[in-house]
Amino acid sequence: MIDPRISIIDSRLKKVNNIIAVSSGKGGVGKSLVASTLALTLAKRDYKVGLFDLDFTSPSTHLILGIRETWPKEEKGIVPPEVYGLKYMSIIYYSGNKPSPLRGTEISNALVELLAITRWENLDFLVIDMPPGIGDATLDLLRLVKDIKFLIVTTSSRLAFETVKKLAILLKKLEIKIIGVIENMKMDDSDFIKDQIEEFGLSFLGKIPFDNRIEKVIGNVDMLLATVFAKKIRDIAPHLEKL
Amino acid sequence: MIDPRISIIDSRLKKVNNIIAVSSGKGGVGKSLVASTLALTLAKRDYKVGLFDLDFTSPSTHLILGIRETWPKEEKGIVPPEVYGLKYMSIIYYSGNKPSPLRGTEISNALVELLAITRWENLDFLVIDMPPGIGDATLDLLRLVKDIKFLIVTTSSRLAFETVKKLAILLKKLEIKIIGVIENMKMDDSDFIKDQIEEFGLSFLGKIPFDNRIEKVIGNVDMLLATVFAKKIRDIAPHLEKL
Amino acid sequence: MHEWALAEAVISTVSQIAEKEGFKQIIEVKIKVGELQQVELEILEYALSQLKTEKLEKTKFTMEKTKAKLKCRVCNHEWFFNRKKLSEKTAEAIHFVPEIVHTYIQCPKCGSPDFDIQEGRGVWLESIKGVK
Amino acid sequence: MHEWALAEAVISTVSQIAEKEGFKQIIEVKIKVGELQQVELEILEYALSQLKTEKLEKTKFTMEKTKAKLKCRVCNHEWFFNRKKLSEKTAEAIHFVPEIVHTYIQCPKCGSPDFDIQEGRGVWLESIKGVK
Ligand SMILES: Nc1ncnc2c1ncn2[C@@H]1O[C@H](COP(=O)(O)OP(=O)(O)O)[C@@H](O)[C@H]1O
Ligand SMILES: Nc1ncnc2c1ncn2[C@@H]1O[C@H](COP(=O)(O)OP(=O)(O)O)[C@@H](O)[C@H]1O
Ligand SMILES: [Mg+2]
Ligand SMILES: [Mg+2]
Ligand SMILES: [Mg+2]
Ligand SMILES: [Mg+2]
Ligand code: NI
Ligand code: NI
Ligand SMILES: [Zn+2]
Ligand SMILES: [Zn+2]
Repeated sequence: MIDPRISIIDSRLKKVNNIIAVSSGKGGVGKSLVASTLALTLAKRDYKVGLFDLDFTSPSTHLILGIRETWPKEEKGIVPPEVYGLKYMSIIYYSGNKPSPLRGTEISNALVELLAITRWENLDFLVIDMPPGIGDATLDLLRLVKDIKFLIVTTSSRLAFETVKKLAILLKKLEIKIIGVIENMKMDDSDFIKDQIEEFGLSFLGKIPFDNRIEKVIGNVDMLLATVFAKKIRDIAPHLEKL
Repeated sequence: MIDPRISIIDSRLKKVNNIIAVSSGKGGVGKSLVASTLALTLAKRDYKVGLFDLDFTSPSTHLILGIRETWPKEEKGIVPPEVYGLKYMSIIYYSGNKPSPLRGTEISNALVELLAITRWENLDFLVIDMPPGIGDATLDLLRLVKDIKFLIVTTSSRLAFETVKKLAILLKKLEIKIIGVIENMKMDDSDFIKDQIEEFGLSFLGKIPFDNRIEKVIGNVDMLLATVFAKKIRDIAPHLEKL
Repeated sequence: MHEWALAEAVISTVSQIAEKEGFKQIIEVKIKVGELQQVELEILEYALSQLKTEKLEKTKFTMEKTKAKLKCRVCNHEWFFNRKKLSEKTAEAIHFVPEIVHTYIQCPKCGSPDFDIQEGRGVWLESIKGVK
Repeated sequence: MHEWALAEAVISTVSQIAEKEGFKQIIEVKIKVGELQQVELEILEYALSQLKTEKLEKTKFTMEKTKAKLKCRVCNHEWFFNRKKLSEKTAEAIHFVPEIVHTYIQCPKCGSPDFDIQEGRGVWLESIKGVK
């Protein structure tokens, strides 16, 4: 028995110029906040941007954007609705707020399904918010999506950085493009992570300070875009425009 | 073909009095730090304690404890070495610092293998450090480990709490014991999470303040046990002693 | 009508195989359609007929529905998916992403959401016959 | 010698099945041992002989090694696991947790660590014969 979905994925993404997986290995480093803010920032600069939440068991981007009551159109496939200038796709359209206890094979299968039936059409950027860990979602993107590029997020903590190093080693070995590394939730001014990243041959894209007011802007896009966090993302965005 | 490993797991855990999965759904909330500190704290009180790192693709507890150059003994199975008074088991004995890109089925298989061959023997507490998400590791523990109890960690952020709620809903539905919820990295004094947890019918075990000096004690057990973080865990420990 | 997208996947796969095998014409394509996804056979058929390429002009598409068999990983209980028990919205969610069934359905015997979709998920190509 | 632990698992499973099927004596147990895990058959055999319960007194344990077949999920290349190419330490890690092979081995054709262990992992019970 042959799974027909695999062969169509390529053509579904043909008109997407840059596919960017915001990834880390580690959880809670700010991947979802970076992915959301980056997608919004690029959209504000008049790029056509999609945001795809691939953290199926703990999706967050819909909370960050404050999305409600939108639903994809069904038109020769699934057409992601436009929210705040983004084509937005998430499993929450289907799971709602309910738990989705999915094993890896199921995550893989759902991911293949969504890649096969979602019509992104023309996009300059498709930003993908990745789950933590190096598991099915990451391996499937590497397997199925040509020219995927990784944007890596870490914090200053060794606990995050050791995991990020593992992800970077893996991607380098597979000759996958790593756009660079963002150091998020920074509390001091040390260059420790920056130096290590550069020694490792990767681009260091910038430091984003820890900002304890961020929680108040979760769910409000305008307020989010007015934070220091968003300003730092705007400083980083040109690295992506050059791709 | 029958997998013989499943049937032995029960007897491997027979002499373990309490099996506690430190879990969250969300990554980066402090599961590993809570699990490690809790295990150390219980060991200091003369309980026999094991710590099992189940975050196979991004293990952290060996970094927190500063473990090096220990190795399990092979004796009719695998006997976890004792470190800082804990029987300690982690995949890093086998993967070292190298990336372990594992899909869910592989995580599940490795988990079953380790449960089948590890000889924990007599323990008052086996603390399990869980990976983020509700995936193979969580579902396998629910499937294979009788009387498993969950200790849930959240932060004050909606992004964490919404995920934690999903985990709690799932566990409640399955009538799995939830010891309670810890609110970690607290920045203010609000009772918002506490109130919601209690409304939901769960025990709120305590607030642990955000402490930006924690990074300096990663890898040093004595210093870790001298932090406010550890003091708060000591305040919480009696909830476990009563189990 | 996201059946169209699935039909495109079928046509694309069949074309690839025809290419690889050196088929000039495809005679027959057997498709299995799992009940879990509740794909409408008529729509799928219509889409296939619209999407036909040259090599597929005379192809006979046969379609067979497979019941969706679920098996609990905790208690090994086996049962069949029953769409009628579900609300319209839930059925539709499963129609798009069949794995979402784990959000809405539990093992009728032990209550676990940890079950395997053993058969009857999605669209599969069973066999392809062609002439060289 | 963690083969002992695996032998215990075999004995425990066989005993459970004997109980369920109402066997008084187990005549034969066929075991497949995957090469990936590099289990030593002699040690496994010795452990089984030591662990025998009453019902297992006369049981013939037959053991067969299966080659470890790996298949790349990216390029579909298939190949066999070759222990000789590995260091002592790596082989030992795979001996304990076979999945760790993904840390140390990549597809020889495309370099991916994303491959499937199709056959030859761990210890399996193929069949059990008994008398009631
Ligand atoms: N620069 C920052 N300052 C303060 N809090 C932050 C910052 N970046 C992220 N956070 C918070 O940290 C938590 C984890 O962020 P999130 O984007 O969900 O991470 P991930 O997707 O990696 O799990 C969230 O509560 C988020 O609001
Ligand atoms: N109370 C706290 N104050 C400050 N930092 C903390 C606190 N608890 C955890 N951390 C830090 O937060 C990060 C995530 O903690 P970790 O235990 O790895 O979380 P998880 O296991 O949930 O991913 C680590 O860098 C850790 O040192
Ligand atoms: Mg492209
Ligand atoms: Mg996230
Ligand atoms: Mg017990
Ligand atoms: Mg952790
Ligand atoms: Ni449809
Ligand atoms: Ni051994
Ligand atoms: Zn069941
Ligand atoms: Zn390959």
